[in-house]
Amino acid sequence: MALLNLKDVSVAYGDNVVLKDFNLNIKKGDLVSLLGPSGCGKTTTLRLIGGFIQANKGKFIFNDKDYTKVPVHKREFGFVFQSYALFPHLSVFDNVAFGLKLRKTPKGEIKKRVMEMLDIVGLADYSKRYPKELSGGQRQRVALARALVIKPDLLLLDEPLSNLDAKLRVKMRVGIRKIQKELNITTVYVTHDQEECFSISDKVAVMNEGVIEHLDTPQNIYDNPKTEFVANFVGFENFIDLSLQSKNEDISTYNSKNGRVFKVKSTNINSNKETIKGAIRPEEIKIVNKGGDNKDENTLDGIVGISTFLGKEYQYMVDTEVGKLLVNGNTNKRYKEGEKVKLYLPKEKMVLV
Amino acid sequence: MALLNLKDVSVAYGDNVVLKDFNLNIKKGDLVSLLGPSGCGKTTTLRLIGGFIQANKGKFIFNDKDYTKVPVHKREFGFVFQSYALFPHLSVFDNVAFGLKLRKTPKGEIKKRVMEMLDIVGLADYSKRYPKELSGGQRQRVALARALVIKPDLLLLDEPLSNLDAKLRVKMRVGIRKIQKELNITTVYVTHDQEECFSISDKVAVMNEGVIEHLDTPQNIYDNPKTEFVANFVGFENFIDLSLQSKNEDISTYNSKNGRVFKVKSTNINSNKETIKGAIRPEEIKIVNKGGDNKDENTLDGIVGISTFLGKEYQYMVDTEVGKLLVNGNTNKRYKEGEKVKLYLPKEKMVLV
Amino acid sequence: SSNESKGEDVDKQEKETLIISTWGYNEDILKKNVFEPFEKKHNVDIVLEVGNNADRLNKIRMNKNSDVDIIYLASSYAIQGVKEGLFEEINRENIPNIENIYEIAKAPLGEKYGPAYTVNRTGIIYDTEATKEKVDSWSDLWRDEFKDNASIANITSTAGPAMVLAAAKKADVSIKDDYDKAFEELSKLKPNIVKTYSRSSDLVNMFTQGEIKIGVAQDFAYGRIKDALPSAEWVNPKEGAFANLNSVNIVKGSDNKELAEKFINFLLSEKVQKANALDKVDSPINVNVELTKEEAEGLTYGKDLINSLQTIDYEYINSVMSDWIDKWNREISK
Amino acid sequence: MNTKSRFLTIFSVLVYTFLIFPLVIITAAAFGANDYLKFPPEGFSFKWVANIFEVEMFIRTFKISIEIAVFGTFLALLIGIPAAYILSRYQFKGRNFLQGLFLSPVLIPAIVFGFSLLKFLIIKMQFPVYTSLLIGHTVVILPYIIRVISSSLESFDYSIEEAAVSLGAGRIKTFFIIVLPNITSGVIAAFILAFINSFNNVPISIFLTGPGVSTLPIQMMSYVEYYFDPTIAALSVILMLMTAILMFIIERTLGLSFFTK
Amino acid sequence: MKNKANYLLLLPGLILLGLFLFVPLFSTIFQTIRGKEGLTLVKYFDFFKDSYYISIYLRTLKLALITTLIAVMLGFPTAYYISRTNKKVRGLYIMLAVFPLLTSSVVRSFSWMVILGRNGIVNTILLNLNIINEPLKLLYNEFAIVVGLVYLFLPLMIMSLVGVMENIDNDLMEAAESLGASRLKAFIKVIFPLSVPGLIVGSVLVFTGSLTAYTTPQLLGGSNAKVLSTLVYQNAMSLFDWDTASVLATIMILTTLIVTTIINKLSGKLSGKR
Ligand SMILES: Nc1ncnc2c1ncn2[C@@H]1O[C@H](COP(=O)(O)OP(=O)(O)OP(=O)(O)O)[C@@H](O)[C@H]1O
Ligand SMILES: Nc1ncnc2c1ncn2[C@@H]1O[C@H](COP(=O)(O)OP(=O)(O)OP(=O)(O)O)[C@@H](O)[C@H]1O
Ligand SMILES: [Mg+2]
Ligand SMILES: [Mg+2]
Repeated sequence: MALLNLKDVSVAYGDNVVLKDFNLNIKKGDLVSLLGPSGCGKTTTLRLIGGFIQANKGKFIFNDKDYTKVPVHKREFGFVFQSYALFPHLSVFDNVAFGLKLRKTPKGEIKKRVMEMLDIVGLADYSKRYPKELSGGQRQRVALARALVIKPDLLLLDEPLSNLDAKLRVKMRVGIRKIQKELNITTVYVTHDQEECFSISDKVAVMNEGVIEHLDTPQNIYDNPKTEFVANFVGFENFIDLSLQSKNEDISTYNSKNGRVFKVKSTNINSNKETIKGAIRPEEIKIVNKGGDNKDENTLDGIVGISTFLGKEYQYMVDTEVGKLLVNGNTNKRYKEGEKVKLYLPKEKMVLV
Repeated sequence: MALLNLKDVSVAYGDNVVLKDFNLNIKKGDLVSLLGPSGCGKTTTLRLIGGFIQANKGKFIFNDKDYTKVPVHKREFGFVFQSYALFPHLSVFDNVAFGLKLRKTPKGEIKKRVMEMLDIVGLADYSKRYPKELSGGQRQRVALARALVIKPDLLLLDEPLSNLDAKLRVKMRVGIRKIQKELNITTVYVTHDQEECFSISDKVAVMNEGVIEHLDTPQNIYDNPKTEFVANFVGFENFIDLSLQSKNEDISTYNSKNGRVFKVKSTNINSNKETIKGAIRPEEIKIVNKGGDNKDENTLDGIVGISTFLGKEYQYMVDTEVGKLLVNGNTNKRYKEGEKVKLYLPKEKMVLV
Repeated sequence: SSNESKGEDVDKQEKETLIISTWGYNEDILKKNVFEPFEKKHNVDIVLEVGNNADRLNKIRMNKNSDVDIIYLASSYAIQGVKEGLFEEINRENIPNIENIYEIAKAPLGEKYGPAYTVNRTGIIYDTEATKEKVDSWSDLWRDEFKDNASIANITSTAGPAMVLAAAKKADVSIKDDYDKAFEELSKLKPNIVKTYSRSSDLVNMFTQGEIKIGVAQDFAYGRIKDALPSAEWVNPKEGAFANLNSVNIVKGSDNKELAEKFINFLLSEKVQKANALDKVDSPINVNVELTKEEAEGLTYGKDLINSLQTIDYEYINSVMSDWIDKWNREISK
Repeated sequence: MNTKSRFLTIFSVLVYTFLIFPLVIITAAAFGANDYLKFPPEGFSFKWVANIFEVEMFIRTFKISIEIAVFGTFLALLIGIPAAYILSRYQFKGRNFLQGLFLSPVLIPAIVFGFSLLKFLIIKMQFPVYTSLLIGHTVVILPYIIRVISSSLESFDYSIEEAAVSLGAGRIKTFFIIVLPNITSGVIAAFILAFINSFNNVPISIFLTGPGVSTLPIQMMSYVEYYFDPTIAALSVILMLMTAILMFIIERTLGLSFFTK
Repeated sequence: MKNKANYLLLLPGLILLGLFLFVPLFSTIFQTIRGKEGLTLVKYFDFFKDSYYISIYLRTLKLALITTLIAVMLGFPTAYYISRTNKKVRGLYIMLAVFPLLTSSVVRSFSWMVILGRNGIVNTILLNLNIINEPLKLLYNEFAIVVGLVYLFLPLMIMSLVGVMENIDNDLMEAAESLGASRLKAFIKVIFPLSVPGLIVGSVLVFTGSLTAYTTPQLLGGSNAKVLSTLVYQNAMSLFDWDTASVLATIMILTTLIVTTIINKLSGKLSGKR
């Protein structure tokens, strides 16, 4: 049974409807991420669950009780705000100790738990500072510690790591995940960082304009997104119009407009339309060779355009017969602008939406 | 000649010295990123350049003029704050138009330029809203538009995209880069996102506790970091203690403590110490085969520990003779905990620090 | 009277309380000379209500149950009180000391009401050094030499109406026949007037700060002005200074009437009058009080002086006061 | 600090000179030998200060003034803070009207208000004088409390409040431990304004005083009606001194986190 | 409002005002419109027909407005200065600003006489510096009243503004400056609109205070500087004519109502819509 259950919820700011007949179920102990473009309603969803805004209609069930009208402070949820919302008049220690003090935790234990938590977020030396005297990332970590230390029934995290550098972010997310697992705290997590999202979540919900388009395990979302929006959002940068040729249980065959043949794994077909889009990530396209046989399946010819260095790889804009495609290539060899290349699009890596 | 020049600058908040004898030179038209862990002084550096805080000592030369004492509003610098700092009493339009109005730009042109800029950040429909009525990411984009629209002499961006999702972030950074190039605006960019940092910058400065440890092109920083700190920071997760065996112009030979032989490209040697650390990224280590010949150069034996799904790849913690190493493997095959593997560390990919 | 005031204990049942409404000045001296001896003598508690004439009169006017037993007032206000029937009639037989006071003080409000317990003068004070010629008449106020250098009391203050009377003298008209003339005369005085004051302390201030060279004042202000400005002189104008009589009355509804009469009698007694005179709080009105020249300095003392004073017909003045104030406002002090 | 320009500093110094200089004159007079205000004074003397303690009414009315000001301000805070909070925290119909309503006591010339209260409370309702005085003062100072506090609440970031509530603090608790400490200066400003207004009030007190119940300003007024020696100046100096000491003690013993506890 | 119970928090205040302000006051004001037969506004017409009253009315209004304006101009930068100092010093500054309020209004006015008088400090200095040959007449005119009133009410303005300004984030000022606004411009365009709530409170307090002030105009004004409250006092305290006093008071109330509405509207414009 679901621990948390949002049923046909609608939320509007004035006339501006943000969530419309929104549904979400979360199992006890799960960490569900909300992923979606800026302004799609992630924060709104969290605020709704947290009780800071009221739904116009619909219900919120938590732990089999109707929580729709339960006041915020009775909810025992931990919340990390996108804007931190630290108490400016309290020191870092007191900010974190705030929730514990309210729970009448003994002094000694407060001290112990707060310092433990500050240690986890790497701010043990900063306990006497005031929020104003901290850097952006430090503030964010205080906000995180403040929410975690009370071991809430439900943890609501709104981009809790957005202002941290890569290494620290990894460290923090590992920390969050560990605590979350240990205490079995059900968690709703909003992030815009996909790697973070995929590595930390039990389930990912991809939102678009106030609606969840795809709720699934990270692996499934990553490999096999159900809609074009989701595919695009999780990094399938390249879309090729295809029309069905023949469908098989294992492998199906499609044609591109210019007559190229594409074989695709049938489990990757997520739509029954006749003309469909084949989606593939830049890093899954292989640059095979200059020129070569035009008739090969799952290949395209193209000319290299501008390129960007991404650290691990180069990313090329390749002009092909079916339009511009983004292709990543490793750093062993850098292709020059104008070079002719052949691209190979592996059939397991193409998703049809 | 450098356009911007910080000379032996020191900054302290009370007793807490944040920047110490800090030096930075930036060429006209360059985009330089500041990269570094939370609290290392990135924001402080920007605020110093922006003129919001005064250095205790040192000089700031801009365009051959001493800018140390020039008041903020005479600097003609654009600034995006980590905390947005939008004007709560002004609409989105008026927030963006603020700087133009001060410059007595004609009304018609203000309208044109503001709307153009809002279009670029994808908020053209939001021009009448007030900051309170925007989502986190939307606010951040307004802050960005506000700074860009005045076409400043110098652009100072403090994590301007931290609250945006991956796709939007790419779009925005391409937009920033385009405007920056077109108008040839020298830019200092603070970000914690390495991909973003490497893709957008002409130069990257890696900071550690108020000091720049390495200032170089993204490629060089990425491939050949000069110090252990930088290496670690840009993703060289694995460090192996090595001692010099023989040095050659092309290839040098090192020994690990347990007697394994490692050949390394001599251009990758960044320290002259006898005992040195060999650094390598998880994704550069190849999992060759289970078991195999122990005597191979640049190899290690290990046992697979816990693994994490990262989207593109799995990451394994492998227990080897020289300690635990992080190794990425592709998703074609997933290794199980306890499996024996042989790791290959390519000589071009190892850096000695 | 019952006592609901806070801070005053009513623990001893038999001890009565007398509530006296008075000005709030010289309280320490009055306490020593008047209140405490009386409290002792008659075993009562005296509770004071303080404030200026208008405030206190207004309060007993509006609040018929105000508990106040005795009220001190300047003549003009006392007369209003009489007219509105706010006072008890007194039994003069219970106040034998009335026989020992000067004629003008015996019954300024008529036989039925309270006597005056002190008198003071309204005259002129001027700075002899800054003035070319001696000042000895009300008309001297109009001299050109005092342009922008004179101050007179506001019409609404105690010494105010006297100025209209003085103007009538200057214009040589009888006030009751034609006060318009008096006001015409007054408006000729206007160029000289820096301001009209309503607190005597204000007047003292103007003298000491050099704002004025001449002013119309009540005699009790003179001492202080002289201290600060030794060249200041008091003038009893030859037309006569004006008398102001402060009277005491029993407030209607007082249930301590007898005690109140005893108090009035006590207040008029030679001993109390002398003590107050020596402390320079009130000029003595008891004919038996004898003072040396030094002791009399600054007081309205002596048969001759008191008999030379012009009395003011407040009953008449009160009947035209509202018109006077209006005229005054429009012509003198805009 | 670079947030303050030189112009601003000079300007503020000038304004403070304007505010403080007359007080210097008053202080000088209070300890001067002259029996009128003179600057610079001639000689030095404690006689005016001593004089205050000769006049018993000063002491007695001072106590009453303090009582009324403390109780009145306390009452007004009790009534005003919740109202201010609602008025600035929530948007609802009639909010502007209510805001105007709560401000109305300062719009009314105090003398008329005092007179009306005398007629209504003391004469008609037969309230004791002391109670009436307290009520009158509470009413006139209420606007100071409400307006000053709600204007500082208006620039308060309510997400902080939400954070506290999410950590388990009830609304009321949140108000006391989070909202209040962050508007401390507003509250202090309101308190000071209200207290001083009550303490200094003349026009209302005039009507609402009675036998044995009078306030210090009324007493002072009566005093200056006839006297012009620097006793009142000395009294003012003493009042300032006491305020300074009081604030100093609060600052030292309770610190600025006074309201947090 | 979501929660009806919230309204309860307004109730004590409403009851207090209703019972002890509106009931007594309306019964007083009601007297002014009760004629022999039915209700009449004749007393008000009388006031406005008389050019003498009108001139006093206009003078009173003028003095109050000028005072408010000056208090804003002096109070605003000062309050900003105070609000940007650190918390410890801020207390001291606020305390200093409050001190003038602790002195009796009479003494306060007297000290201004010492400053502005013919032999006063200002004239002495100016004479000694040979800037003037003859003492200026600084006292007993409208100028002196304005000085006295500004002095009296400036602390109120400062206090109201500090309360609001200290909650304005410094980032905003910096953002404005980085966009090219000078300190002054940034102040006008950002701090000012955001301080409007405090400004309204301050202005209303100062305006109503100066409109109804009695002692200061009486002591510092000359014979040609009568104001409305003098008339109220004369009528009430000397003539015991409470009807006329109430008429005047009602006119003052209406005036403050109108002016505060205008202040509200104006500042609403200044601050931009919320
Ligand atoms: N007002 C202040 N008073 C005292 N210390 C401060 C203040 N502001 C910043 N610091 C400290 O100075 C150091 C550098 O801060 P800065 O804001 O420059 O960091 P940063 O590199 O921008 O970090 P982040 O990535 O977390 O934003 C931090 O350790 C911080 O705690
Ligand atoms: N108070 C408000 N009034 C009106 N509209 C609002 C308000 N708050 C948010 N919105 C709008 O509601 C939509 C959803 O906002 P929300 O904050 O939930 O977005 P989000 O998914 O968290 O975005 P981000 O990733 O940028 O933080 C946005 O388009 C935003 O403009
Ligand atoms: Mg959000
Ligand atoms: Mg920062």
